[in-house]
Order: sequence, then structure tokens, then C-alpha cells
Amino acid sequence: MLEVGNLACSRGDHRLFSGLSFSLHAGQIMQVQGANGSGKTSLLRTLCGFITPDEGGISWNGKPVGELGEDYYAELLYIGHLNAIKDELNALENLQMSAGLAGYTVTEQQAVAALKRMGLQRREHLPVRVLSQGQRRRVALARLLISDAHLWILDEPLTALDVGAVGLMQELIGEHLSKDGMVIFTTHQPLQVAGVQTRELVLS
Amino acid sequence: MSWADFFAMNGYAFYVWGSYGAALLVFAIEIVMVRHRRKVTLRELRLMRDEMGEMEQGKRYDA
Amino acid sequence: MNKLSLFGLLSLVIRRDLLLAMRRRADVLTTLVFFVMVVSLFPLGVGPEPEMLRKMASGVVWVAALLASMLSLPRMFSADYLDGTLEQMLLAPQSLTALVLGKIVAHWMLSGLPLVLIAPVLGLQFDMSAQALGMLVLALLLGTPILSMIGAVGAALTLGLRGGGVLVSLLVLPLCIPVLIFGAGAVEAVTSGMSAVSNLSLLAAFMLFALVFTPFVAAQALRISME
Amino acid sequence: MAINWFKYSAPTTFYGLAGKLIPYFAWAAAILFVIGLYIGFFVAPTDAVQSEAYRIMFIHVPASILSMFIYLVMAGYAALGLIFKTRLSAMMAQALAPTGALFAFISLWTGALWGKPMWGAWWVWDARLTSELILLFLYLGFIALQASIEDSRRADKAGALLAIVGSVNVPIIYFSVKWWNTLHQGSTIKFSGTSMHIAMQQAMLAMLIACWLYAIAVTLARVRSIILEREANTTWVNELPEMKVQS
Repeated sequence: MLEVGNLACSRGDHRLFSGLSFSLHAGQIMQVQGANGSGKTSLLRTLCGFITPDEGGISWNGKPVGELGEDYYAELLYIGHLNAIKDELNALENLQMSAGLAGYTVTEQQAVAALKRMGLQRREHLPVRVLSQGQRRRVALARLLISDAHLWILDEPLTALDVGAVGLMQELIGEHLSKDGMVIFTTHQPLQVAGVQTRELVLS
Repeated sequence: MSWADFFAMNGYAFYVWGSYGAALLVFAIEIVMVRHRRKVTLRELRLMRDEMGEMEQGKRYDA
Repeated sequence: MNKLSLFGLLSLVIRRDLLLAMRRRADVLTTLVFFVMVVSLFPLGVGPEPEMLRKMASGVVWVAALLASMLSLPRMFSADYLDGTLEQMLLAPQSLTALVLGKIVAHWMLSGLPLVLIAPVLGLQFDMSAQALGMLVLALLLGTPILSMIGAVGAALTLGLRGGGVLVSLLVLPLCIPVLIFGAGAVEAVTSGMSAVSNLSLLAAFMLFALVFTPFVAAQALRISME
Repeated sequence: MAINWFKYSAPTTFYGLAGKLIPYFAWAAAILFVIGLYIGFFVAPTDAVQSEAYRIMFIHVPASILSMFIYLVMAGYAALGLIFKTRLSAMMAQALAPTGALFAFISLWTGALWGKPMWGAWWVWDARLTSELILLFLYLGFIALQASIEDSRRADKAGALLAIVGSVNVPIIYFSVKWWNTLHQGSTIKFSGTSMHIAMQQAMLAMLIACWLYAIAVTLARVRSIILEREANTTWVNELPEMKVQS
């Protein structure tokens, strides 16, 4: 369970939000909403521990994430604005390297299967450089399939994706939630997961 | 010892007065810069405050 | 799904950086060519007398190595920073310190090791004796990792800043002075018929000291820079 | 009676306190400068070997000592700021750096002017001169790093880390330069007498304390501007008497 209590965050001298509290349980999904510059990305980055909050705390299963440190990171999967993939590598290598940096190894079959599910069959060995923006985003999102993290933190996951891929994402999130996963995300596009109530957090 | 002797520093005038002159100059420049910085900072803060005040007044008229 | 050991992570990061460098060889070659050019320019500037060249050889090679390693420093983390990989590295469930150590090792293999290997050839241009050449290689072998280690701290601190390239040299060069002194001193000791043991052991001590602290400090600097 | 240190570590309180203290430090510094210079030029006798040129010492030595001392204080404040997250410590570190760099510059300049008549060269690669030069580089690096980071919190932390790394490295640098210098047999001229004349000691001490007080006064004045910049748009800043004047 992710618990956030009385969180306050600022960039430079500008206070983005304060007094923010919520909790997220297994099987729940939450969408962070707000205008540009309201601090959606900053909130997600704070949850990942990149930004130290001005006030308040974040705890995971009752323990402050600062104390958990790397044990918390093992439970967390973050996909940000940037795809974190290398132009010089092909899709398969990228996926295997990402898994390695996240602390585990995947076999080639697993990685190929994940890429196939993301609609990238027969493109595994192409350098990422030649792929389209949408396809690159799919390579990044393939990490969701090979990770066993409980908490997904997704910043604009649907950017550059076509209708088919958006549908696939809804499917993936649904599966994740049904396995007691948690998702917290931002998006400007509609995202409905069948059978699950999406909670909303509005930043002003 | 006359003043002239004093300033001549037994032939080392250039070195001695060069040292103290430079030190004095550095101190003077630093003091001027610190004061200037304070003046500039205060001026900017006043401008910022006045702008904020006008914005709030503008809001009041709108309402 | 298998968990990766700390050593596994270390070797993965090194393999990854080497693989990436192999796909873009130009970056590695630039550093090397710069090193060769700077060293070769010195005789043109000071004149061709072999006596003088022999005397300044070690110093010239060391200063050139210092400058060449500064050239490649800004790239150490910036590519990963720009494409978001660094964010993922910060979220790695293993220690970030180990990860940074991996990147330092990879950086040394790509920018320090080539300099060590080519240095004897350049030493011949300066008419150095075989003994002095051997010592030069040994000293560079001990000293260039320190440049990568201290450099990592500087590169992490200046990540994503305007003019980061110049700034990193400004921060790192003064801190590298002991390396220059002991490294060039070792070679000079050999040429003047003295023992280079004290120089080398000081260099080795400095390297161990840096090895213990700099990966951790660089990791902290990365966290600061990513905020 | 327990003093509430945390009260004074709040920028709000410290701003007022610093404002009250600056004139005292400034005047004390000015008076001590006059006393020090008087003893140094009119009481202290002419040196047998160095003649009048030795009088450069009264500014050179205090400047050198302070340039090193300020670096340590700066690193200390930076470490405090990093560990306890006190904003004021980081501001103090930032305010100290330019003064430290200027003292390092004065030390080098006066050293050169002293070296020319004594050693016959403006600059010799003496261990102390070289270390002082490197210290100036370290100051410049710190200032440049802080100046190039927009976000003040990142600037504070990054600067602090650099200052700490620098201060760990300073002894190593000093040792290596000294060792290098003895190997090279640099020119060294020691003082004529082993013991300094009592008036020379007094002049030196007065000048040292004067420089120290001066450094405190200037740093406090600078930190007040930094506090204002960082606390812009807060109520207490807008209610300050110096903000009343219309622009």
C-alpha cells in the first residue's frame, strides 16, 4: 500500500502543491489530473524519490520510503516522458539492458514475447533509431511486461501511441490490477480500464 | 625620518605600496559590489512586490 | 526471472557502455587523436633539441593525458541523462554506487586505457629511454583511473548545465594535481636514476583512496543533479 | 541559560541580527586596520636583511591565513547545510566564497610583489605559492558551479559536495606540492632572525584580526542580499522597513 501524507513540493521558489494526502491500495488505479505546470510530473518524480519533498512523507506498506531505499525501488516501475532507450541498440538489446538495470535478467524468449505482445514482432533486431516515435514508446512500455514490480508510475504513457496501442495499454493495466498491482498515472487522453473504477487526484 | 623617506621605503616603495594599494583596492571594490548588490536586490524586490500588488488590485476590479 | 547480483550489475553496466561505444567509435577516437595531437605539438612549440624533449617528455604526456580525459568527461553521464536512462539507473534496486563504479570503469577503458597503450609510441617521439617508457606506462596505468574517478564527481555535479564541458574542467583539474605530480615524478625519478617506488606507492594510495570514496560521492552528486 | 540556536539559524531572524552586527564588525575592523598599520609602519623596526620590503608581510600573511581559513569555514557550513538541511548554512557558504577568493588573490599579488625584490622573480614555484594558486582555482570552481545552476536548492547541494571534496583534497594537494617542491629544490629564503620582533608580532596580529573582522562584516552584508533574493515574495520581506521606499 502506498500512502502519501501532507506532501508539499516546490520547484525553485514556486510552490507546486501542499497538504496533499492520499493512499493507494492493491488493485487500485489513480489518475493525476491538472493543468500544465500544476506539478503532475513533479508529484510522480517525488513518488519515485528523485525529488525530496519540502514537507510530508511517503510510505510503502507502512514504512517510509526513505528508510526502505532500494527495497522500495524493487517494487516500483517508472516510465517517464523520456523513453530511456538507446538509439544505438536494437529493441531486444534495449529491453534486456533495461531489465538488467532494474536488477534482473530476462531470457531472449521472454523479451521477444514481450516485444511481440507490444506489436513489435520482426522488429526486435532493428536499431531503435529507425523506429517511429510510437514504436519507440512501445519498446519502452514493453518493460511493463517483463517486470514484477507492484507499483507502476506512468507519466503520459499514451504519448505517440495509436488507438490499437492505447487499447493494448488498457488491457495490460487491467491485467496488472487483477494481479493486485497498483497504477498511478497521468494522461491527456481518455483511458478506461474495464471493470475498474479509476480514482482521480486533481492538482490545482 | 621624513615623510619622503617613509614613502620611499628605502627603495622598495613600488613593492610595498603596490601590495597595500592592491589590497585596499580589492577591499574597496568588494565593499562597493556588496552595497551595489543590496541596492539592486531591494530594487528588484520592490518591483516584484508592486507588480504583484497591481495584479491583485486588477483582480479586485474584475470581480 | 533471475535476480542480478551486484557483480552481475557491475559487469552489465560495463558491457553496456562498451557496446554503446563500439557502435559509435568516433567518440573514443576523438579523445585519442586529441591526445596524440597535443603531445606532437609540443616539439613544434619548444624546438627539436633531443636533450630538452627528453627532459619534458613525461610532463607533456601527463598534461596531455589530463586534458584528453577532460574532453571525454562531459559525455560520461550526459547521454544517459538526456534519454532518461539515468532516471532508471537511480531507481535500480541495487546500489547506485556500484552502478556508478561500473560507469567509471567503462569510461576508463574507453578513454584512459587507449592513452596508456599509445603513450609509449609518443614517448619515442621524445626520445625516451626504454626504462622511462616502461615507468610511463605503469604510472599512467595507476594514474588515469584516478582521473576517471575524480572526473565522475565533476561530471555528475555539472550534469545538464550550460557550459558544463568547460565547467567540469574547472572543477576537476585542480583536484587532479597530485596525480600529475606523482605520475610525472615517477618517470622523472627513473630518468634521473632514482627509485620511483615512493611516487608509485603514493599514486597507488591515492587511487585506492579515490576508489573508496568517489563512486559514492558521484552517486550522491547524480541524485542532486536529477532533482 | 540555554540559547536557542535554531532561532538564529532561521533566515528571518538572522537577517535582522546580521544587520545589527555589521556596523560593529566593520568599525572594529577599521580601527584595528589603523592600529595594525601604525605599528607595522611606524613602530616595527627595519629588518636587517629585507630592509623595508618585509612590511608587505603584514598584509600578505593575514590574507594567506584567511584565504585558507575561509575555505575551511565555507566547507564546514556547506557540510552543515547538506547534513541538517539548514538553508542558512548553504547561504553562508555561498556568501563566504567571493571573500575567500579575494583574499587568495591578495595573497598571490602581495606574494609576487614581495618575491620580486627578495627572490628576484615575480613568481617562483614555491610550495606555498603554488598551493595558494590552487586554492584560488578551487574557489573559482565553487563560485562558477553555483553561478551556473539556476535552481538554488540544487546549487546549494552541488556546491556543498564540491566544497567537501575540495577540503578533503586540500591536504593531499598541499602535501604533494610540497613534496614536489623539495624534490625540485625551489628557491627559499628564510627570515633573517629566527624570532620576530615583538612589534612585528603585534602588527601582524592586529592585521590578522582586522582582516578577519572585515571578512565577517562583508560576508554578513552579502548573506543579507542572498536571504532577500531567496525569500522574495514572502510577507516578512515585503514588510521590511527598507522595502517601504517606493521605487
